[in-house]
Amino acid sequence: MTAVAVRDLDLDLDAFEGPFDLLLTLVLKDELELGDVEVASVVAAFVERFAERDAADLEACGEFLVLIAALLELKARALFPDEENSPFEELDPEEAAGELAERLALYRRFKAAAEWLEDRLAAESDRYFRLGPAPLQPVVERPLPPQDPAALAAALRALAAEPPEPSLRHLALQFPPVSVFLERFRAVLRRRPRFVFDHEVRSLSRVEQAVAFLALLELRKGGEVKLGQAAPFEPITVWNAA
Amino acid sequence: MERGMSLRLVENPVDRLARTIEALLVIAPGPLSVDELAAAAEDDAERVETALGLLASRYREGRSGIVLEHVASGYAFRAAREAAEACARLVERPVQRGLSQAALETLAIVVYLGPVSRPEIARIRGVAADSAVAGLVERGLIAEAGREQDGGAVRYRTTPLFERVFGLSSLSELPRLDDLAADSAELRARLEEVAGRRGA
Amino acid sequence: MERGMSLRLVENPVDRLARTIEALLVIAPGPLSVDELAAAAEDDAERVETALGLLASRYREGRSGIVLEHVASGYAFRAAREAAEACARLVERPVQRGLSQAALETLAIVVYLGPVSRPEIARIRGVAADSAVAGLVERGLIAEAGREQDGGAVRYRTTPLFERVFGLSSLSELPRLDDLAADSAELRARLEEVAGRRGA
Repeated sequence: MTAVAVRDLDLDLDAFEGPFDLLLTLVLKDELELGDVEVASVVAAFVERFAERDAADLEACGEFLVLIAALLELKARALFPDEENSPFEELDPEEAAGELAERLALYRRFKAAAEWLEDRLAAESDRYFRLGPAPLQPVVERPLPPQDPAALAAALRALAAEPPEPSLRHLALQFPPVSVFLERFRAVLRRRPRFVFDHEVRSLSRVEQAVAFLALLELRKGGEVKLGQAAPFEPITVWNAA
Repeated sequence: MERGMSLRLVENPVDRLARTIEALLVIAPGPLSVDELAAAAEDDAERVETALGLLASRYREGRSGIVLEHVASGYAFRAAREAAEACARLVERPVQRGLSQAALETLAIVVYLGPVSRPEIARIRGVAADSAVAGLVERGLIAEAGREQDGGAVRYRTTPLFERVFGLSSLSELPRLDDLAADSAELRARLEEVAGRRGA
Repeated sequence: MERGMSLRLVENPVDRLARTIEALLVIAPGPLSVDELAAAAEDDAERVETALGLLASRYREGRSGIVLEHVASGYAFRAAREAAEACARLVERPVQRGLSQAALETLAIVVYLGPVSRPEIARIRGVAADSAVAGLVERGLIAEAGREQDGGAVRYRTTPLFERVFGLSSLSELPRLDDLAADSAELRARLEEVAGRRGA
């Protein structure tokens, strides 16, 4: 599978149906809410496609990993905007890979369970029963015995209680801070009106490239830069929008 | 025996229609007219009436616990009279001891902040309040109290029955929540703020 | 004739109990357990089961338009399958129509992990579960089951209607989650194996 195949990867998600390439474009243009995109389904689609092929290059995998990592980070930041205070845990790559595999496996199980339910529903489609009370049935009163007003006060107190801290264990993959790249790109744009993204990140690791891509999306979202690309997966040119 | 076998094989078509009508009546939420039965069974009204006659003799008092009843709006199954006491024991189940968590929260919001609308309740609870509100209205503990503004959402307040059930001679006897907020506006603001952070 | 008359007068007491059970089942809004039937009929559970056996042979597919079904940990009447088309013309099946993939996955998570909250569902599916949960609540397939803790998220569980719609006699009929898909070690091994082959 080449980069072209990654681009053409067909997705059938709740929020989006079409090639992976178009998904990325829509996210880039702020036309698709990342919070609604099931990243796990994208990964599952890729793994299935990958397993079908006899010959494939690891370039495609790398390409995919970079893009999916950027999507994940962007989504995490959308869910927890206060990045500086996010208690992201340190995880070594081995642990992170294990956790990712576990999450994927869990999700696959529930996907399989959903399929089982769907089949069951189809098999039961000729079973009809009455919903609700029988006709000619007098309405039954449901009297309540005396109640304690203290229960009402307790219920409201519970609603006013501070919510527990949300667990972030599921977002435990560690990335270098996006702010590093935000500052770096801003500095570059102070020196010259435009630069080619791919040249700027060529020497970086895959993970760093992913975060850099994310920083680019953030700058685009904030209206600081304009992006141009001759065709999907061609080099991205970045202009200062100010 | 031979004869019996062949008779079963060449089934009387009215028997089949009668079974279809049994099926329709057992799932119907209300009485069905001859025309409604004929339309659903895709058969003609006259044959439906013949089949209903067959069913009336089968589902009758003394012979079956299910009785076919003809009321103004059509036909429906009901329980036989001989089973009336058992049916009464079934429907008059022991009174429920309390309210569900969803009902209690909804009621507490109406009591302390009322009148409030369903969208306001949903915002504070973080989940839709439709069925909880409907349940409390059905029990007579809350009632409609006008709309938010022209064309706005319906608001709810508590009823005199609520005060009786909770042993209050007036709402001023409710346990105080002074430690949470000075007045109901402040309480509402606090609840909405917490709900916003609870997210979900 | 004389003989037949006297036989009818000295009725088998199980027949009378069976008629009472018919009456209870035809008015019940949902499935009734043996214990509920026994309590309402003021009879013992063993005899209720005998009577249910009698009714099961009478109300079965092919013989009657009404079918006695063991479902959702209880017994209920439903329409015979042969009348499904007529039933479809009479009523819609709003509960089952158009359950999206998101709804089915959310339902699967509630079935196996319930009571479970929206944030927990979102964590497993990787997307916000708000609209899927709201849709399932509206259909009556899941319902609120308290909160995680004070101020915590509302948790959900499946309803008896869920078991009924999916024709499960109890939740134990569901396949074991572990049997449904490869476990994480297996998945990881497969990923590594594929990667190794590609790399070679």
